[in-house]
Amino acid sequence: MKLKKGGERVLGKAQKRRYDLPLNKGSGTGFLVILIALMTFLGMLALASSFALSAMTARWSSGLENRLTIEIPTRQVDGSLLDKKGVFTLTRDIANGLHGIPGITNIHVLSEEEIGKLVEPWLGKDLLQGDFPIPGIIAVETSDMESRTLQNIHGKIKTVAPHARMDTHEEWLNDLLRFTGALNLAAIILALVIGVTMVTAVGGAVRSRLAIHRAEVELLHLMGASDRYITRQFQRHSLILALRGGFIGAVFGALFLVLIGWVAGQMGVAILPDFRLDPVQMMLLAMIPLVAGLIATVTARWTVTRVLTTFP
Amino acid sequence: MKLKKGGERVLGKAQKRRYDLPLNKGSGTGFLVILIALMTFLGMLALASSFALSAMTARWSSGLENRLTIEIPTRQVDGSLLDKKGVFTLTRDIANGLHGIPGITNIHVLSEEEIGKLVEPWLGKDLLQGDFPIPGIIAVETSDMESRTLQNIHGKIKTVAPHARMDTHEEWLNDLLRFTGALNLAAIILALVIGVTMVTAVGGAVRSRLAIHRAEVELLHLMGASDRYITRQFQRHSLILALRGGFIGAVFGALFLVLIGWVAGQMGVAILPDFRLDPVQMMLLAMIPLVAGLIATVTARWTVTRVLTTFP
Amino acid sequence: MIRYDHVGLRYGIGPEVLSDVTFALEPGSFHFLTGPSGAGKTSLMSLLYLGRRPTRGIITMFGQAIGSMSREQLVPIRQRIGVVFQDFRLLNHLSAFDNVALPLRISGRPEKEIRNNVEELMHWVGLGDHMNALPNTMSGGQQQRIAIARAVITRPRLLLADEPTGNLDDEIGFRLMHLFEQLNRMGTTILIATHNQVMMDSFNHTRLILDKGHLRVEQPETPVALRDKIIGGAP
Amino acid sequence: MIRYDHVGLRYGIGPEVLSDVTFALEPGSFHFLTGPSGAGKTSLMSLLYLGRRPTRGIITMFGQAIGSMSREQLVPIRQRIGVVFQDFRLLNHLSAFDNVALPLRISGRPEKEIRNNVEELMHWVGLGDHMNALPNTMSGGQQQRIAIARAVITRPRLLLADEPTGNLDDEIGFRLMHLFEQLNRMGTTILIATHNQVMMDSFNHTRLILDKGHLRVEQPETPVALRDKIIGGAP
Ligand SMILES: Nc1ncnc2c1ncn2[C@@H]1O[C@H](COP(=O)(O)OP(=O)(O)OP(=O)(O)O)[C@@H](O)[C@H]1O
Ligand SMILES: Nc1ncnc2c1ncn2[C@@H]1O[C@H](COP(=O)(O)OP(=O)(O)OP(=O)(O)O)[C@@H](O)[C@H]1O
Ligand SMILES: [Mg+2]
Ligand SMILES: [Mg+2]
Repeated sequence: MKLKKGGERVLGKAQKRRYDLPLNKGSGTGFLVILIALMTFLGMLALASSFALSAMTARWSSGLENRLTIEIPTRQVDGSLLDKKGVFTLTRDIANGLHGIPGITNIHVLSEEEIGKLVEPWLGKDLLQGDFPIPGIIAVETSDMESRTLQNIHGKIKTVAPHARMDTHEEWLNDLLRFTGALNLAAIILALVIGVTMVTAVGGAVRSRLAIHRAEVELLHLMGASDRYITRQFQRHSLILALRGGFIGAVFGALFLVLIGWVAGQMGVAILPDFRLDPVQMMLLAMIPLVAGLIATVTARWTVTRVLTTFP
Repeated sequence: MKLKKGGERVLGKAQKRRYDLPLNKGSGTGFLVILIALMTFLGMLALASSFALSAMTARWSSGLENRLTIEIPTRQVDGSLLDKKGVFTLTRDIANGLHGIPGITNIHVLSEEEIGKLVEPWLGKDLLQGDFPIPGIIAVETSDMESRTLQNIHGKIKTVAPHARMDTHEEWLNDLLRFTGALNLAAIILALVIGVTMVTAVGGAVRSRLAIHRAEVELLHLMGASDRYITRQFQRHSLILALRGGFIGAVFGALFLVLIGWVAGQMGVAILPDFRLDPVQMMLLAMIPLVAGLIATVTARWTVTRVLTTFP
Repeated sequence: MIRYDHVGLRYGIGPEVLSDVTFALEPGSFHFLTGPSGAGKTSLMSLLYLGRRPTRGIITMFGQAIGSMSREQLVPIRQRIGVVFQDFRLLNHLSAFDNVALPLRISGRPEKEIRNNVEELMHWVGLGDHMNALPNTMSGGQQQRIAIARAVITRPRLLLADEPTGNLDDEIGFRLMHLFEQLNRMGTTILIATHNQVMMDSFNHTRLILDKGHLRVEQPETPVALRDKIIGGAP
Repeated sequence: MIRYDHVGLRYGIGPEVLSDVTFALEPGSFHFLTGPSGAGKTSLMSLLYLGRRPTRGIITMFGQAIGSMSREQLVPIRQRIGVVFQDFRLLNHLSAFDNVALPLRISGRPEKEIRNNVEELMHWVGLGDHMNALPNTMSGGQQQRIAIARAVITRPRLLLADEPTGNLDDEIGFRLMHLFEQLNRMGTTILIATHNQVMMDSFNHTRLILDKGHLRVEQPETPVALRDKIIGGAP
């Protein structure tokens, strides 16, 4: 019987049967799709930005975190100037002294060329080719930034060269972390707003559909349709709309992200050098429409169930 | 008669009369308000960002545009080193030579302290306290960046000190302008998206209201109501909703902007030092809800008029 | 006043629901329209109240051929017609009072005149104490009476009523028929579609009989006296 | 089967629309419910089809007191009741066929059985060639017949019909009354609200008469023979 010509009609009927309520008719649905698409789009951008942000934070702070710099100026505490050799010796002594301290993972004494590169943009590369002394710089990496380690280092420096300075980049790092923290907070707020908007939108849409079709819902109810029977229709309808909107939003979002990457590449402006979404992040992004679908389903179910309890 | 007790009822009637169609009933309206609020909110943020962006661009480029730097290295073309005095004399000579060139509006020879400040973050402030020479730097402002002016300057420099260098910041400036240009484009695209979304939303809402109340609209039509009579109701309704949504969005947008400013201030992170919206910009921002209202009214009118022509 | 010449109507690509309908309603006349269910009575009504345009034929209303008229030109003609729809078509968000007042408001009458007229008429149809009720809190018969009140409130020059007494008991039904007769005496042309044989037998008016889209005219079969015989002295 | 004990109903803070209504419908009985417009017939019906709960009194249906039952518990009871609403309440987006099939689908019958039953019944009410029409493209009488078909398709144990022949001519009206009688003979308890005196006179059933919210029971006034006298030999 299934293979008879009637099979098609039965299928047609079965499909119709899903909507005893005219949910799929009328122009009220376009909206919800657009709205959910919009929210998904925003959600994707927000999530991608927050990924990029954390990549940026990691990159920046990995350049600073657990790192400190020791500078040995040419002018000593008593006001006398060290010569080139004096600076070199003192620097080497400090570096050697640091070797015994626990928690230090790497010690690098910057060569004259390296220091020259650092100042080149400001003073031109000719500055350091003369005979005069320049300060010594030691870059130190540690396994942590606990105060004991720092104190050990500081103590060692002071015994060898009381006028040397230690810079932990703390201030700059704190500023950076505070800033990215704020941006992350903004992303979270945005995500919340998006979620709330979706719930409001779906809830409102379901509620308005229920209001519009109250007579029909009441009729089904009077004919002996159970709450589940009625709820299911709204649920499925909302799910479909949300998935559709989510899909559209996701496609646009993905296109937009690719476009941004391309434009940035074209401009040669390295907004985020070498930033690429990894597969896990891509999966998370791709899940946004599914989350939208879930939110829609749950909201629809909850709203309808609540309204149905007002029925006799 | 106006002052009779009946006056109130007449007013009540008059108010009801505005809505022969149940536009103000039902839960379909909440949405549109939220959506328009959202769009207004986004619109305000986008516009404010674009104001901030142009302020930033102006500030940055005003630090670079029409400015150039002349650097006099210590090592001369023949490989010999100038002493402190030699650099000073040469720098002063070049500065004096520039005075006669048309198009130059300001010449400033950086003092040793100023140069020291420039390099301090990299080399420590002790570097320049010795006796050894440092390069000379002259900051020049011009009324334009035409090639004739630049060539004149370049020519003058070369006659006095063939090894001196001229830096017009052009590359950096171009990068910056390209970047802000892209951001501005993004803001324009966002504004377009917002506008289109609003039109879609209002158009869709009106269309769905028309679909829902088609029977009622048809009835009014059959009773001899003119198109204007019917259109007016939708128009007024949409205008009110849009203004409501726009107002809500604007309030939240303003709060958000103030909040951002406050948070930035608290964090001490000078995202945009000294950026303040001027009154004109505030007025433009405040006009966004009005634009929303206008868009809503026009869209409603157009949609209803189009649908009405399908009536007999 | 109304003249139909070989008028035909089909819905979409369906068969002709009305074919070759030709008749005239003189000013101040009173007709019944009858025929079996699905014969096309409501369809003919919808042509008469300009809710639809015919697929063929010529219609003249109030001396004007309406075939070539624009939508805006039809507005004043529509305002001269009162209609009682078979399914009432009340506005559910407006009170009974506002429903009845609607046609007056559309034609822009002053609020005071509206109030007096509407209140009087609502008392007349027995709904004086239901002024502020919403239609869907009223009984079927009450709704039908509001629909009738709304149709006659403007003293239209043409009154079309589709099964106006289907939900009413005989007493109120006859009361409303007398309202129609009274309007008719004041000059309103009246056409009432009905299945109610008793009603038709009781009032001595020409009948338009529709059957499968064809119209024929029939003079009343029974004398007025028949009414009393059957009803036993109703009003 | 149905028993009402001192049942009262008021809408909101309004007056009692039904007061002290006491009656019983025996299984397989056939009653008319009549009374003037606004008497409370539709309200009583709405209590019977569980569309509303009474403000006082005890209602027993199918042997169960429904006062204390939850919404879910009412579902199977509702499925045993067929209702013809005064205003039809068809689903405008579903075809005539799907409207009639709806109660069967709600109770989860197989699609093949649905098709056969619905098609047969639709032919019976004279709408065999309107299966796929949408309700709002049908005449008032056709819609009423769909509403009736939908109410009887499940062979309910209780059939409630509110003015089921208001939009029908006498021929089809009687045809449908015979359908009701046939159902009744197969065991369905039937209650029909109507203003149609001729109809009530033609069928010999007990009448429940509502007036201003009070109910009284009256045995048929006229013998069956009266039908033929008035209608002149209808089916
Ligand atoms: N909008 C429509 N689209 C398509 N067909 C329609 C439409 N309206 C009516 N019909 C069809 O036209 C025919 C006549 O319908 P109409 O409503 O005019 O009958 P009627 O004489 O008023 O019947 P009743 O006495 O039952 O009200 C019917 O067969 C109906 O199905
Ligand atoms: N939902 C409601 N809310 C408030 N009042 C109502 C509601 N439904 C009905 N009424 C009132 O209850 C009374 C009885 O109405 P009901 O519909 O039961 O009368 P009916 O006997 O069916 O009349 P008809 O023969 O005209 O259909 C009426 O006065 C009506 O105004
Ligand atoms: Mg009809
Ligand atoms: Mg009723």
